[in-house]
Amino acid sequence: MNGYLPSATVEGREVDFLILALVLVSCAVLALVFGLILLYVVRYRADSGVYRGAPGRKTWRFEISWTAATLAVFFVLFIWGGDLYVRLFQPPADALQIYVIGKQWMWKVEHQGGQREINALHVPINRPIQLVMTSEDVIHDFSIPAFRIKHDVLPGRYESLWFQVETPGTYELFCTQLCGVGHYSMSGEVVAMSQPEFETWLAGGAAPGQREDMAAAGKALFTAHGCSGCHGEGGVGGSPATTGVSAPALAGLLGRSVKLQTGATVTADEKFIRDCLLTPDKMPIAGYPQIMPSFSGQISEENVLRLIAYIKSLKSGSRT
Amino acid sequence: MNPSAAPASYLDDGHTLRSWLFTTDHKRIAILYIGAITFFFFVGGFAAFLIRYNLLSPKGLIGSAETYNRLFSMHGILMVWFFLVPAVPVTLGNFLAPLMLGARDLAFPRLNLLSWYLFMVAGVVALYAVVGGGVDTGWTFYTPLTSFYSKGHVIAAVVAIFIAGFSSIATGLNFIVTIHKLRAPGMTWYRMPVFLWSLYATSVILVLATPVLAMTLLLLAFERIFGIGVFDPKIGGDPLLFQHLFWFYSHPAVYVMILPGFGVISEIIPAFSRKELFGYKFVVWASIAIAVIGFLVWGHHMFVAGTSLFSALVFSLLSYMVAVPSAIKVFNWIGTMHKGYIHFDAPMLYAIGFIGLFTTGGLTGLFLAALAADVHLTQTYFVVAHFHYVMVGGMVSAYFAGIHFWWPKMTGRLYPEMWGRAGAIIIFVGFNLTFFPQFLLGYLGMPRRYFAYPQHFEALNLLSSAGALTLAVGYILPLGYLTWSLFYGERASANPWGATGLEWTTPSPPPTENFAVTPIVTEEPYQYRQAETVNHE
Amino acid sequence: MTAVIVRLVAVASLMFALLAAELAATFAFPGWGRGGVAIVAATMVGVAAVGFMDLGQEGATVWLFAAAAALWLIILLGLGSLDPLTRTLYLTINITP
Amino acid sequence: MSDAEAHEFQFGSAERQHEAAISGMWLFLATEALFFGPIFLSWIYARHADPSAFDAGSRHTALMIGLTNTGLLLASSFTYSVGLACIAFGSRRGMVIWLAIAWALGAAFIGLKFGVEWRMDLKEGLFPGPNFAIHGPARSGAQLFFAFYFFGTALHGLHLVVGLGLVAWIIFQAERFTAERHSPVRVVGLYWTFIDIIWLVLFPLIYLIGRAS
Repeated sequence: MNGYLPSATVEGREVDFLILALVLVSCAVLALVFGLILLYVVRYRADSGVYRGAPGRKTWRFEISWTAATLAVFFVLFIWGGDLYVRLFQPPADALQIYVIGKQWMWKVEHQGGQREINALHVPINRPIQLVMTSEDVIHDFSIPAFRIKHDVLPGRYESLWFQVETPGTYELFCTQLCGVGHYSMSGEVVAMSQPEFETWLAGGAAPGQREDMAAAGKALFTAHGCSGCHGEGGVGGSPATTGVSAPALAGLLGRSVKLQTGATVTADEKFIRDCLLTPDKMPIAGYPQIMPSFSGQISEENVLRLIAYIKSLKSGSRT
Repeated sequence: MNPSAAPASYLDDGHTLRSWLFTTDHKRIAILYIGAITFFFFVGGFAAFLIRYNLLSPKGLIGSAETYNRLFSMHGILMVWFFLVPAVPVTLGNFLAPLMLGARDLAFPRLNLLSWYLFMVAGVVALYAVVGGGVDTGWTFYTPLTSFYSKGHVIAAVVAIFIAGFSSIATGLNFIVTIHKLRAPGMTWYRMPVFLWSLYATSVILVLATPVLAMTLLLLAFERIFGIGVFDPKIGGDPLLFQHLFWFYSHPAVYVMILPGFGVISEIIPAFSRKELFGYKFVVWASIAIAVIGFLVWGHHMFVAGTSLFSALVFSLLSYMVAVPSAIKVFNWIGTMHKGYIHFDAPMLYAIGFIGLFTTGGLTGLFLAALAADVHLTQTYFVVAHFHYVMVGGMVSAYFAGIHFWWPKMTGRLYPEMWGRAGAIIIFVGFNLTFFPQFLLGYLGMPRRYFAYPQHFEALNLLSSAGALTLAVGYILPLGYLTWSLFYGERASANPWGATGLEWTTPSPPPTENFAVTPIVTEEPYQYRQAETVNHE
Repeated sequence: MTAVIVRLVAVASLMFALLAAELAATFAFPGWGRGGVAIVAATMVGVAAVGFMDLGQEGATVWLFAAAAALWLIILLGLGSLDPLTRTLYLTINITP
Repeated sequence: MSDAEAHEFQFGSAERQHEAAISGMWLFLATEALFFGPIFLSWIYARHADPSAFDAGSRHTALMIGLTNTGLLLASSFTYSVGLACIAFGSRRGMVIWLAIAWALGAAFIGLKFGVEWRMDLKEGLFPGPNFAIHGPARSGAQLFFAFYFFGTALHGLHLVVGLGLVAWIIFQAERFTAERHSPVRVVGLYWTFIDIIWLVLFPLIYLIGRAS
């Protein structure tokens, strides 16, 4: 692996291409700077008798031209880097979502099917993968050099990272944000495999029997925490007639636009559900009394993710 | 000159310890500062040496990750706040600003002494924090690691930086008021040497950015002491607010470190090319532009931190803008050498090295301003290499260039020229050997601040550590021969380099009063007469 | 002397009037309150700087310093709040309905 | 030309020293303004995170005390300026009296703020932490508000205490000042009014915005 590090993703190769362009620009400028210095140092050394001519006075022409040239090059680089950056962080809609939690000092990964791994991430190739990441304590950073991608993982919110691997293989995974004594040990590997291999791994790789589908686990939590008491079994929603209180339906919630009492409209994504669970008062839903209690401090980050998985699994449902 | 009529040099104006510790003479305070920052440079350098020693082996050689984290935190804290930020302003700046202006002292001499005492108190507290107790958060103090999880002496370190910050503010304030109010007759703004302009730009940053850092660190300390604060995500606070505030100071602080270096180089290149500085007004306004635009770019430290996409785009564009004035300067220095009469004394060698290393550092900065490239390169050794090229390759080279250039003025002695040249070359070679491999390591993905690392990074790390050894020799060498020259060096004349500038019109070392007669300035700076023979050899 | 005292009394009266306006903006004008408070507060700062600190009588240097403070505060608060104010516009997570 | 004459243009004249002192103070105040910058920015962040809860916290503050304190500081800026006018016209006695009033007003601010208001706040359990008294939906945001409140007011109070020391020093040194030479009185006056200005910004941030709509 020493030497050139090939990129395993399409976007990674684009990043490499940008870096190559930057290297070429740098080399050209360095060649110019060092070339001129060398030339002048030799040609105009104090004891050289070369004719210097009359000193020129009009400097502003030079100044304007090299300032303009620099600006033009910079602008091209800015557009290039900015465009690619926006694409690097805009996941395709059909990405396979995998959940990642960072803590001092390990990465905990949970797949939709409940398969869990530590300091490892198995993904299928040729399919966009989106990581939904959060941290239990300090700021970490999920970095895969071979994919040319990284993003900080912050406590108290979800960050997202996506990639689509082309080449199967095992790639290094690092935490690149100083997170304490064990920072250096918070690394692992990303294993990219073909879709059939990935299916096999999902089915047998991670201690079958012990694992529980994330959504199923979320369903149990939904009952255990009393969510179903208001929102109804299966999250169909509650009304004074059925559950005693008005509560919005959760089935089919994800991706829908939700109107808040403040008049704002938000799209119900993972972050929205998380906020509703932990800080419900920030998200008073239009048409319902704000009586939902906060579950902050009562549910671990992992269980929040399971609840989200469960709510996502409730595809159909009556619209409110 | 009749010796009895000549005013006594500032060095002979009292030989007691008291005469030094209670002096308000800017020149003596500069010497006090040189002693202090040299000490911190070598303590911080020793930490760097241990870091490179540890990284010789992929498993780490110093035994514990905690020690390693403390070492790089110590290296960062000492080098940034106790060497790089003060380096040129408080030493060369303090010594030269009044001399260059034709003034007797700074505007507030007692404030100047106070700033040295604040600096020393801060230094002692910092040493207690990093050596006595240990800080393991890195010099960046990111929350919530620092506020809730770190077990080190964070509060002591924060207090030290807070006090050092007020020392910086006092210094910056002093320079600004001095330059506004104490210019000699005829010294119009456009007759000031570029060094003074750089000092002015630096002081603007010191005065306007440092208080933000001070308050940010207070907020951090509040959060750590009371367990509650505005950065705490548990109550809806935003850890990114800390990063915004921290980089609002720390990015401009990078220009605090490099701008005075630009000033030094702008003095040296014309002096050793025997030629007027090319594009004086452009160089001057580039300094001011850097000081202002430097405040608009801090977000480029946070491209992967979770800020909004929109703000990342804005900060990326602004980051390119700040590179333009730096490019202007580089081209102007080269333009100055064109058709000059170039001499290769040690200050010039350091200055040429500076141009090369700073340009490399600046160009690699473009990689980090290009958003998508930054995603891959940030938080890796690429960043480490980048800022060392600017800070160490650039700034420390400029500092050494300036120390050599004005050494005869400050001490009245000449340093041994051959040793000076050897030192410059060893530092240049050692520096590149140390830090160039780190660009490659960064591209290959090696993260910063790792105590141990995967096997395949070993070869480049070995190379880098070998370079560090060379670099250490290069830094210890000047310490040796400059100290030697204090006692045995040849006596210097008032103007050994044949340079322009008011500081060269007064004897070496200057009298306490600086000038026997207040100078009157009648011409632009850098009026070198071409093909003039110089009497320094 | 009298002229100076009269001027100071006028400035102080203006300040108290502005304070009253600030309270009025808070409690009497729903919908405009926060903006009104901000405008009145900024006016009070300006009046205090000119009326009590004699900014008007100072030379270019002092004006430069005061302007620098204002400009840099605008940079800090403006660029600093750019990020949180635009952060939610870009969803980190896309969901197909 | 003697040495003294040679340096006359820079240090000798009182006017030069006065100019340097005044502009130096203004520059220092620019520094101070930036020093408070992060507090203002943290207000923006904290309120933006959860406006309704933040405002709910704000409504737990004692508006009447805050308002009285604003009046006290405005009055003390005024009396200090009158004192400065007195010395400028040669009345040392007038200066001492008016500065003493300014000092007393400032001290009353400190007494009200920390002796009365803070004590009330602490008794009500408004210091953020596990024992924070506000429960329910606004708990987090209100804690954020009070973290800002205690930090901001403490820092402002500290500046005011320094100001009180400086004013007292001017009063005790009154003998030194004449109509022609009194730059320290002006310099301290600049700082004194500046503390007032900071409060003029903090006051609406703490007491008013949360109550406005």
